[in-house]
Amino acid sequence: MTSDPLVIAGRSFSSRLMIGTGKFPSSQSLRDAVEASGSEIITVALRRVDLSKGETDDIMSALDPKRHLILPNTSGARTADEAVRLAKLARAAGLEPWVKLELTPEPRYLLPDGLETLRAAEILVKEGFVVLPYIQADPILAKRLEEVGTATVMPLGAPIGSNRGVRTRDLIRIIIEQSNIPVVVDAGLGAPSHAAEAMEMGADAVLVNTALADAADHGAMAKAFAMATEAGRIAFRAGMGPERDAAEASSPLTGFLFDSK
Amino acid sequence: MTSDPLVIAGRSFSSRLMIGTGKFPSSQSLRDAVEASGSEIITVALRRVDLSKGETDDIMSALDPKRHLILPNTSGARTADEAVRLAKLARAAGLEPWVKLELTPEPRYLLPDGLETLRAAEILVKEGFVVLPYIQADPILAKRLEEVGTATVMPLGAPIGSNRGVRTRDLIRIIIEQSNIPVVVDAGLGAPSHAAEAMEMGADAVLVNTALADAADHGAMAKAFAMATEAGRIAFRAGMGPERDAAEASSPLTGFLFDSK
Amino acid sequence: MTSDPLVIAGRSFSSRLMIGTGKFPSSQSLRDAVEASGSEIITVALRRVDLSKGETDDIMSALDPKRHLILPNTSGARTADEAVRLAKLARAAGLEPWVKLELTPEPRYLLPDGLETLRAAEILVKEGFVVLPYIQADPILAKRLEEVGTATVMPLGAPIGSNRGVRTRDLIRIIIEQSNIPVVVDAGLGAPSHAAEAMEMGADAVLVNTALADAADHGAMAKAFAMATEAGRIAFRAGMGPERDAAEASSPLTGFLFDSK
Amino acid sequence: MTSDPLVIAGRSFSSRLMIGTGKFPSSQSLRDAVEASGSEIITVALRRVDLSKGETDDIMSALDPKRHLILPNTSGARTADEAVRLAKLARAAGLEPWVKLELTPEPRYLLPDGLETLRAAEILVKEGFVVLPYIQADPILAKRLEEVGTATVMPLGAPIGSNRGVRTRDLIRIIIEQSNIPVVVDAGLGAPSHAAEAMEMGADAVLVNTALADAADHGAMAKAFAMATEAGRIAFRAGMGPERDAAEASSPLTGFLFDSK
Amino acid sequence: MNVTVNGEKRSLDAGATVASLLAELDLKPEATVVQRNDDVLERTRYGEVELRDGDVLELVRFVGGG
Amino acid sequence: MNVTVNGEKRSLDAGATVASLLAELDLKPEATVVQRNDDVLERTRYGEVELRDGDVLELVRFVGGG
Amino acid sequence: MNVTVNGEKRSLDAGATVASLLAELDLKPEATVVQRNDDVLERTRYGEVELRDGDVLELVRFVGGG
Amino acid sequence: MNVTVNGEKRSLDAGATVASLLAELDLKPEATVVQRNDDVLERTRYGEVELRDGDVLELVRFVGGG
Repeated sequence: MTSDPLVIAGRSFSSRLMIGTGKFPSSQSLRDAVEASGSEIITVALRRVDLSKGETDDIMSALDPKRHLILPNTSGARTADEAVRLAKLARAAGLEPWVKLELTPEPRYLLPDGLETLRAAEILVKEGFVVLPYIQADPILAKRLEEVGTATVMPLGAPIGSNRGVRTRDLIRIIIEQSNIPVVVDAGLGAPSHAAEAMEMGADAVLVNTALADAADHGAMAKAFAMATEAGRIAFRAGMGPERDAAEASSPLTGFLFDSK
Repeated sequence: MTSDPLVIAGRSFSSRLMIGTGKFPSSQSLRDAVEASGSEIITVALRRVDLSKGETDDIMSALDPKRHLILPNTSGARTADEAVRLAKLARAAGLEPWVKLELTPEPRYLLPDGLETLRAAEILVKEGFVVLPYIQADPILAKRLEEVGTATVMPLGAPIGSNRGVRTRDLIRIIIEQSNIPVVVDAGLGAPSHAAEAMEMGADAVLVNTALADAADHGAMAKAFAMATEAGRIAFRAGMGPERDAAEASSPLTGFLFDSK
Repeated sequence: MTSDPLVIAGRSFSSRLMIGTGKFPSSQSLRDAVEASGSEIITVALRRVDLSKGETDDIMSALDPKRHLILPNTSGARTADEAVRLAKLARAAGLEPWVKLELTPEPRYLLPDGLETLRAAEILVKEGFVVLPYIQADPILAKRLEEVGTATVMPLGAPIGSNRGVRTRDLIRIIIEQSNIPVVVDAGLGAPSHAAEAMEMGADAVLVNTALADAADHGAMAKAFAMATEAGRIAFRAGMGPERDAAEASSPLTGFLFDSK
Repeated sequence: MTSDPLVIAGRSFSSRLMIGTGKFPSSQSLRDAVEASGSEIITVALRRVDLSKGETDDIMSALDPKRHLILPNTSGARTADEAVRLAKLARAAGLEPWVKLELTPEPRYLLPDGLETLRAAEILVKEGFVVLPYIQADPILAKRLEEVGTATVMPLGAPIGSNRGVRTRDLIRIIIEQSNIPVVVDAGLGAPSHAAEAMEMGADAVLVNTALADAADHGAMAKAFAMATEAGRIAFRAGMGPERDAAEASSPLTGFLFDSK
Repeated sequence: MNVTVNGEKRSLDAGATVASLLAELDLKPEATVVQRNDDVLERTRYGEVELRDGDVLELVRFVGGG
Repeated sequence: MNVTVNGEKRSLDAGATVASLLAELDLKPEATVVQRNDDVLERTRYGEVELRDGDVLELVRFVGGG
Repeated sequence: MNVTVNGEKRSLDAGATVASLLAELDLKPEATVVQRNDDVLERTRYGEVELRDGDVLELVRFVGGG
Repeated sequence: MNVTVNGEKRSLDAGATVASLLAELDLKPEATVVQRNDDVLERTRYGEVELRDGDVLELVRFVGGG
């Protein structure tokens, strides 16, 4: 698919599957997923060191800055101000000035706060960040973010980790129709068929994490999502047929034997 | 996936995507689809020559008996007797004794007639045919067919050519749970995500035709279905996570910055 | 709705909600449901007396033959022969020659066996019974039953007691379109909205049991189903609007204030 | 249902169906719908008189301030400021200080702008209005509005006039779970079954307009919605059974005849 | 004499009737359907009908069902 | 004198009142809301209120809406 | 002589073979299946098989189907 | 001297550096981001930077996240 790159903020990527690195049972299982996914954009979070634990696995050892754009998220932030500070800390720590803007004040469903997200996006764009905001499937908000200069919008299909699929399809469809920046469907994609559906609808990319971490075989599941994401993209470009109410014969309805004239 | 072959009647296939050859605009577009699909089981129909037309394209020229199991269907048959005669004619014409048993008396929705299908299946099995019956998603009928010795059951996802997807999922799930023979989801699959969903549910294979013929780029769509079918199978074997009502954080819910102790 | 009676086998009913009498925690709760439902067709089953228990509640005491057509089902029958014997026994016991033909060989999903059902229907029709067969949502079978003279067809929305709603809607729609006898959606209706949906699609009636027995307040739930069933029927006759992809303003899009010309 | 009133801003209503008055073909058809609906809260819009037309039907003649709370909407407003001016104009014109806050900057899908809506809500609440805001199904925004003191939230099921039903059910469910003020499902409800579903989920009320105006028989459709809305409410309070994966027999699974011991 | 009732063997005194059997089993005649050797008996005749050795009886009733 | 009515310029005779304007426009006073230079007028005063040169009027009414 | 081909009556010269019939109809032998009075003929014998008066022939081929 | 590390008070010997603190806490310098009084320190300078009484330090690292 190199003939059909994903372009974000002027940068080209051949993979349209982004993955998150949370909840993997081991560094090895994460490495397997990263490898099999072929992903080029991989998210990480920033957290305080737990002083009681001392040294632990270093997530970064599973990633290769040459092949992977390491995309820090602002998870944990409850306000625009906190999100901005996290983004700056990640940049200061040596990452590129890209950020997945994630502002989820409420812990049960972890739904993003549109107002704070918009506020933070304005600040971060001015500060020179490439901003990829995680949002609810709100077409009006998506437009506002595009206007303030975010690089993408990342509407959710369903709550984070719910594996429920593209439940917001009616609204995602509208966002895709109206957007001039890449639309990345994030959160809730629990099966390769969900990723394929999002791409068939015309999404530019998808982001998956929980479905990979949930799998018994992490590498295999990552491969499956990579294939399904590409399949959905190819189908979108190949031009899909319409849904029909009645049947349409796939075998000819004429020339039957046993008819005498 | 050669480590995970599809086995029908003792014969192994590495592809789990079967395709039909109807409604393609040209021999070339069919050749492109056959090639890109990687399919090893390909259906054809039998029809009277149209004497008024004289010579026309020969469908068989697009197929290679060495690489493809050419599976004749009994489309056009309205009774068990007609279906049996068509199967025998196909065999006499030099094809292997395999048949996609298709008995659709009603032209608007082309739904299969369970009674006639069961009757024909009993006869054909006795005659030594490998029988792959196209059926509605009826778990009781599926069991009956298994008992009379069909090689698979092929329940429909939606009416032929409707592109509506796996609308019968509740019943397909039961058929898969109860079946001891391969379950091939046939008819109605209009998008790669539909094929992936069927495979994720545990179907052994899928059959697609209209969605390929409908595409603007036939080869690309065939490739997309091949990838999605394999992706769905890999995901099924890799062990998928459960659907959840609430969110499950993909980033840690501890170690937030800005908290003082 | 007396201006719009349900007519089965030449007999008119003003209620389009049929109810079953199974699984109620007490005779009183059943009486409440019967009363509140306003149903005129009420199903019962035939079972051997449990000699170890001696006398128990008599279900019939909750029913009034003057107001209710008591409709015996053939539950428990696994073959056409057993179903016929049960129907005759019920008639001999003094009920009218009406029977809900129910043939469910498999206990996990209790799906009806189309072949045995058709066979039993032919016999019972010849014997002068008014036959209401419980079937899977198979339009071809529905036609066959109509041809042998059943008074209705009763396709399922989902497995008995599953409360899943009209999962078979694509096929129910076809059955309704093609049927010349009343279509009664039976089984799986777990909420008033499910009953309303079936009626809006053009079903002639619905049958509900588990959803009533499951309720905390049986009488209230029966009333709710009665209202929703009638609401769905009224809407079907009142002519519903089409589903639209985009919005259609309900307030005028002209005459806005603040515009100067 | 007078034992179960809908209470908004301390005022009780016995009907949980609100209706809009747009797009009716005649005053009479509107009168029929108003009458049959039994609604006590009825929305209207404010528009400039069309000077070229002169006198036209007066919508108010179909309404009775004694029986109906006439609820002006702010349709046409594109900013918080315009919405506030419309609300004040309606109040100055003699209506009670209640307003359906509706801010839809984009004409194709008419989706509400959350930011402007929140801004306008804060102002109107301070000005002493009872504010009923029309919003997308955004649980975070719903909480923000509750915090600024709106009397309800009115999340959409689908775009205005689309008749698509409760497509946002996953999010509506969350809003209902988290809300301390009445939740009114507004927009997109095209069938009585849609209204019933919303009420079964625990919504406090629904608002319908297009589905009534679309009907061939406006009065009958209004009656159908009224019945379905009440049915859904009754079912919600009566305690509904769970959805089940397998069947649960409604007839006993013991005491079958034909078994010998 | 010996009869079969709902699949169970049972011995009864000579002269037993359907009515006496139901009474012995503590069953209401008006709620019980009796099939004897494939014939369904009329309720009004339960008192008269004497059972014979080898009779096969099905005592059946209507119960709640969907 | 000149006034603006619903965004349109319009010239009226001196002494014109809201009531006379509505009559000229064939509009029912009881169904019409009149805003004059940001003040909404009470319906009872339509007869008294004389219009002045440069007045900006919005004549508004309630219509069907959802 | 007269034969029936795909349901149509047709008269042929004496001595006509399957091969000559196919040629006359401009049909490729290798793509055409021939059933004659319920027997399917082997392709290799098309040249030898002489048709007889009253023969009922079905000329069939494989076409695209799902 | 006393410093605050990740919200916890802590007393260190005079002359302690970031590097010595990390060593004491058994943390890899290359995996740890250090913010001191709102400035993020360059990793290369961990050895030189001496801590001062009252310093507020955030020791942060990248972890798995979605």
